[in-house]
Amino acid sequence: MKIPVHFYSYFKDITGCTDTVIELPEGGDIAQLLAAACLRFPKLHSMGNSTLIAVGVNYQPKSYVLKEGDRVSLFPPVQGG
Amino acid sequence: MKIPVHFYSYFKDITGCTDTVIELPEGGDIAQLLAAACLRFPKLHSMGNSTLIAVGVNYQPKSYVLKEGDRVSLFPPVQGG
Amino acid sequence: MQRSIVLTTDPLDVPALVAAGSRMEDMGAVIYFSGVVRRTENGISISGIEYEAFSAMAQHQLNLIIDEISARWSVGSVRLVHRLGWVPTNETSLWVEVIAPHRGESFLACQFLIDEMKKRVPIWKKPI
Amino acid sequence: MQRSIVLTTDPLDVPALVAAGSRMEDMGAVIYFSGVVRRTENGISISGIEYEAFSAMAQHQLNLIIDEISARWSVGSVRLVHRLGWVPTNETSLWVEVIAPHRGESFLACQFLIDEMKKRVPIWKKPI
Repeated sequence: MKIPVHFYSYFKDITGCTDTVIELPEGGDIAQLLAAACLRFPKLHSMGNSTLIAVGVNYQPKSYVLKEGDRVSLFPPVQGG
Repeated sequence: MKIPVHFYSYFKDITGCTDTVIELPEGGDIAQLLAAACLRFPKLHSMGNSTLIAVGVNYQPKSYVLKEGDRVSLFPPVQGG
Repeated sequence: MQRSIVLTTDPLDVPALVAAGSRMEDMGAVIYFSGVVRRTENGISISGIEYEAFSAMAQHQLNLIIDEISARWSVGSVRLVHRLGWVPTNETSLWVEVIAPHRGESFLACQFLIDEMKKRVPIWKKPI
Repeated sequence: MQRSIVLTTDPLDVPALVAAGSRMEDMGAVIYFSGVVRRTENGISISGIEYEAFSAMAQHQLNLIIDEISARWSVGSVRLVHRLGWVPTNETSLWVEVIAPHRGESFLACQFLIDEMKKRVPIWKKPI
């Protein structure tokens, strides 16, 4: 399945793009998607656990099993106000 | 010496007046003034330690020694806002 | 630090008070608090509250509280307006502005001001 | 409970927001909080902050926070406006209104809203 992935804040600078598409086998989870993204964008790896992960408009853990149609967002810690 | 005493809030109802004058010997303190006030206005006695005491615009303890020109105010707990 | 204390029998015009607000450089946090007279007081339905003050002492005690605030926190401005006399339900009896460099200080100072006011500023209310 | 969440690139007109404030029966406490961009960020002089948001998620997460507020406290109204894009120093980036029956609830709910926003609402700032 093809999962669209969007980047926000300085994750756009780290990856050099606002979004990409990552191909995963059926039943793949966010941990697998992150591993694939880090291969494509090695600087993403150094962000480690400070990376926040959303599917649609909700935060999800790395164990979340992705499905066709999911839209993943990866971004650094938030700081509104 | 003659000490003017002012009442606020329901202390005006308890005493039936907004102010009075209490005569004290030189060196008299607030405890003595309160005793004299309670003799004149017996209902004041029942207010006990909930009575707040100011001389001029500052709170003072019962041990405060009064002097000519002091203006005493007696009132119940405050509750602005 | 700027400060302003007003005790008044006039109705409080909150938008006008906000519009006339202190403009300060490099202050990151502004709090306005309004206290409004509720329809019930201790479970009893009321039409308003009559506020009485020993005004000279109230001014002095509020100044002492603001002195303590300026000693404890970095605060740029404190303004307080308390309405006296008859205040009908749903009208504002108290308005406070606190401006500080940071949010934490502004909340602490604003709550300290109101808490201490309720303990020691000679204002009394009579629900009617 | 009334609620309103606005994310906008327009400047915030605080007196107009206050004047358009929720009029509510039997609510004793109204807080307005404004967050203003300071001249310095982490000790470095700046001319403003560029705010970026993942807007759909920000709206959703703010709604979840307000759901939690309404479960925890008796609150009549929560309004939040966050400015996005370029905000020069000394201009307001965040405005919050919380209306509650009592002062304690209004302060707790207002601080909870801002604290949680800073933890989980996807808005980022870039000081320039």
